[in-house]
Amino acid sequence: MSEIVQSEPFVMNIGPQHPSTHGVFRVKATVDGERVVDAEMVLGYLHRSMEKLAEERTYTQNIPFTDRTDYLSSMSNNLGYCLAVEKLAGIEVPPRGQAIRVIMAELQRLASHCMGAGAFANDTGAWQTPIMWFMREREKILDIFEMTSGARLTCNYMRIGGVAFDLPDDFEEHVRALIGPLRETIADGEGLLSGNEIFLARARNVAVIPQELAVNASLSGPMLRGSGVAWDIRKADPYCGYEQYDFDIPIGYQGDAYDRFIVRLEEMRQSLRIVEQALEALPGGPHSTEVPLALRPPAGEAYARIESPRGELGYYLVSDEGPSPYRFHIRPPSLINLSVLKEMTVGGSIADAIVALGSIDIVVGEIDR
Amino acid sequence: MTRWWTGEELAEAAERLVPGSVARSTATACILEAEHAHEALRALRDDPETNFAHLSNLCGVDQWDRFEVVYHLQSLERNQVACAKVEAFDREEPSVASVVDIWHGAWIQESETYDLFGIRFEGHPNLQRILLWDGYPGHPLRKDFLAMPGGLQPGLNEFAGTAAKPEPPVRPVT
Amino acid sequence: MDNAGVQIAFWVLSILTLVAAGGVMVSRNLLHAVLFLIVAFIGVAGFFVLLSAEFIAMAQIVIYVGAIAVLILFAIVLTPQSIRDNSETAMVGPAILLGVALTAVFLFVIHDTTWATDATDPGLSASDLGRALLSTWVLPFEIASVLLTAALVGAIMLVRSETEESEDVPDADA
Amino acid sequence: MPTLVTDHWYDFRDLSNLSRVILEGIDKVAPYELAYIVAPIIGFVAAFVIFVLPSQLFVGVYGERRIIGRMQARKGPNRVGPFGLLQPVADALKLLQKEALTPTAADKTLMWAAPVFFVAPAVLLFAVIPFGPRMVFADVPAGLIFFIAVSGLPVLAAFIAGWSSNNKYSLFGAMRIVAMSISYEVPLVLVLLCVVVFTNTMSLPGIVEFQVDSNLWLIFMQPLAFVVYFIAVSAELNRTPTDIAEAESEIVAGYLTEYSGMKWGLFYGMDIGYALAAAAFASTIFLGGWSMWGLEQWVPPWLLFIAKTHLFYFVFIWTRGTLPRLRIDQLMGFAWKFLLPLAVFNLFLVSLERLWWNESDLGGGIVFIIMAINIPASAIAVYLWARFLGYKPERIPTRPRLVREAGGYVPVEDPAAGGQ
Repeated sequence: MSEIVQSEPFVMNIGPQHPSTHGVFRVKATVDGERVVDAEMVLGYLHRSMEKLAEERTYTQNIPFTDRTDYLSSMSNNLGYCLAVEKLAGIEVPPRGQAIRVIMAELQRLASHCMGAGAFANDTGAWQTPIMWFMREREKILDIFEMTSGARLTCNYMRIGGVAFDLPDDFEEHVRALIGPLRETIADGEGLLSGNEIFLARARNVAVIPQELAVNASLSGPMLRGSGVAWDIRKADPYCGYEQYDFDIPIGYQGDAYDRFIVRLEEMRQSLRIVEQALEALPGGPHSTEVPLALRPPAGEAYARIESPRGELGYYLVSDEGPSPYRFHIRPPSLINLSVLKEMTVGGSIADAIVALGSIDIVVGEIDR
Repeated sequence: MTRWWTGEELAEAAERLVPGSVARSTATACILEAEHAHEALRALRDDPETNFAHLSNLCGVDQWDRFEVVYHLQSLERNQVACAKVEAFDREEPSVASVVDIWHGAWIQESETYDLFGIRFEGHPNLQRILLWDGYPGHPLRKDFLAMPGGLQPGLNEFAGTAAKPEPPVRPVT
Repeated sequence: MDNAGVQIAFWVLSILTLVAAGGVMVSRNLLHAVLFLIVAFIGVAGFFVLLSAEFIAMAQIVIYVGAIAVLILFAIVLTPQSIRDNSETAMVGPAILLGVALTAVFLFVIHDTTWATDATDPGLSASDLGRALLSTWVLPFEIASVLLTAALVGAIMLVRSETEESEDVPDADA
Repeated sequence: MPTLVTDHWYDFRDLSNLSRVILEGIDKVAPYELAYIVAPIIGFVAAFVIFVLPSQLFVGVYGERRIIGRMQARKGPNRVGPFGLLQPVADALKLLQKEALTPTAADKTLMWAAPVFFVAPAVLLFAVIPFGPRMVFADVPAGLIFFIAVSGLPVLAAFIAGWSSNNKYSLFGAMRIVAMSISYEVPLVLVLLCVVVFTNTMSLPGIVEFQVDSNLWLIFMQPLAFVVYFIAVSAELNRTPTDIAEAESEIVAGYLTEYSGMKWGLFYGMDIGYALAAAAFASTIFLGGWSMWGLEQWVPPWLLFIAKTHLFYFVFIWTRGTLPRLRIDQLMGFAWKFLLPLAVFNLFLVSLERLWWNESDLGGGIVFIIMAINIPASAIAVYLWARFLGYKPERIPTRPRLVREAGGYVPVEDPAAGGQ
């Protein structure tokens, strides 16, 4: 009978200026009433051609660029890039430098997941409350970053061969003061949302990604783990001595938005465990090795990846023995996680599409670079 | 701990699965013959020993005389990573076979590579520029597209009114 | 019509209603026409208040403004062609003819009726209405409700899509 | 019940004395038509000065922001004036001087008219609310129907606003708000019908009198009606968790997307006005209005009434600060499949009880028996109906599985794979 009464699909732009796209990102959604029948994304509003610019700068000069890709987790980006250069040039990092890197990367993961989990709750309509709770804790983490590196958001702290400066004296005290309240905030956020019927109705069985699709679509990070794939580069391919620390990989049940949310919350708990252990066993010694400022790595290529808060963050560098990389490629987890956007949104309503987009936890700086 | 395959190991596996598919291999990567690359990559994904079910990274490299498309393949079950490359020699219209039908996640990275390098991926379902706008002159990550001020800026031709193409600078080719 | 306030209210409401009704006729935009219609409804509700029939006035607003006007608005917005102009049609002539005829009939009726203007309470309270509906007029009342239910079911049948028919109905939070 | 309230004009427990004295004075010196004009002015001024304006500014704007600020671990407005109390004034000044943009493709007349249509009913709504025993501006016999009728009008204004903006988000918001209000009006009116059947009157002062006489508020006699009313009215008013018509994260601001400046300010302010009106209406009907078991003899009844209204409004703020938002199909299903049958059940129950009350000779004490029946009956009805609709609490745990080693797929079906 439905051919008698027909509705007309029309295109609705979600973005580039939209509260839920978390930046200048646009989804051209073709909707039939409230139902999304097609979704096409339009990127590039924030494209700054970082890969091209990096080919004209020395290896060390490129570190600040990496801050500005995923601006919510600059430490992780620094780390990934430095690991790639170290792999290319064969540089060893002293143990203290590695431990500091681990602490910083995990604090950054906490800060980023605070934002990710909070923003996701905001996208489901929990108006500002969870994100404010998490932002409060994130502020403290950013204060620690400021104390250590002098900057809150774009830290530029890692260096090739270690880190830029040693930790300040009262660093440990501040981090320890952070851990307890953060645990409580995570529990509060979980208490407010995880068992909430409305939240379950909104996030459960929405934007489901089956395991096979998750692997086939090159997803990584909480997206992959939410689908029930036990994959964490910190465990699978440990860098910076992650094998010394005791932590678990949280994995979801069926790959819906809710699973990705609880995986993020649990990852925050695991990160806290790692930070505690790393603080406990913080070795002495130098924080960095001496590396020439105009580093000329031997000709060749290197691909190094880390588990950034959003997934597998890879840096592919090609050297021609020059002072600047011949090719500098970032594997952006946000961008590649977006490749299933259509599968996640088509067939659901607009509200579901927003939840799906929020559950990816995109950072547009990283998508467009 | 992840096992990082050397180029030779991957070449051996690829040769075993699809004979004649390997062009040569280096210490880190295995260069596949362009016409067999698609077949070989599919075989590498499906073979239980290689089991490269996860395409970790796909990007292009401009080597002046040729374009390389670099695939970092990853197996989650066997925890191993290998690097395969496919070369395209046509400078004006480089083209390689698309792997979207093998790995769904390749489409967004192939689109990006097409956008920035101008490498056409045959068989890609929806190959279009995703970062730059349609009609953008040139492909910025090519080495003859200069980024720094001082040189000409081909990308800004439409504003400057000069369409002169610069001579490619001489750079060592690895 | 005994004091100044009622007089003023009567004239204001009359002008409002008539102007709004005229607006319905001359407005080219269908949506504007509906909004004028709503104003006319509200004016008529005002007349009911002046006639001390508050319940009828409220019912007029609830039913005509709250339900029927919204329904018309929905129909207009959901029907693709009708957002456009309310264009000239060949029906203009007959419509004018019909309007003139109706006016004539109404004028005749108004002229011919003996208007009782005694001050007794019309007795149109809610309880009286309820009694009337459930005793004297119970059969028409029930028939009307059955008719409305049938219309509801028919409307649902019309817009129901094939995919939803297979779904399990009892699902509160779906 | 003997009343301590006197007829002296200075007895501030009943402000109607004062207005009566004023009106009588006017009547002596002027033609009596003037009293007709002065009386509504007094009513409006009193209602606005005592209730609407302070409530709107200091509870609706300032209080809501402060309370939500507390819930969100931040301070809220605290800069303008003492404790930030002048923030609403500053907001209003800002909105007044802000440019009210009109898109070129918009229907300009309607876009200007929509805020006006939106404001007018909000003023009318307070006319029938009894603030005290004699403090009701218009004692309409059908006050309840008046309230329902007038509170349905802003939906039209919102629809006009959304349609005239010529913006897809606005149109979405407009369609959603109309669909929502049509759906939720049905259970809302049905539960109010329950109230009317039970109290045997449609006038709001009458309903308050009923609650005073029976020494029991209707919320205890009809808890189910109260719950349905709260949910339905928060849906009608676009309050979280049902604020899909202006769902910020989905359709930007719904029908308000293209509005700015004071045009937007009118919508914002009157949204609060409607919420306050609904709260006042709810406290009149369900929370005993100005009565408080004799306390109204000592405390001014209108203060009690305002306190109850603000208490009810606080629940709105509370839900807004804590709950996520539902999807539109979930909300529609909830209205038609859940609330409507429950409202019909409640009507059936209440009608039976009313019949029994009419027949029996138990006197006024019967309301306590009815309360003892209705509270468990409501709980059981809600529980059983939810079960019948196939609802069951979520079985999947709220904590993810934990694995020690990376690599491979952990099957979804296997619950023993991870340890908690």
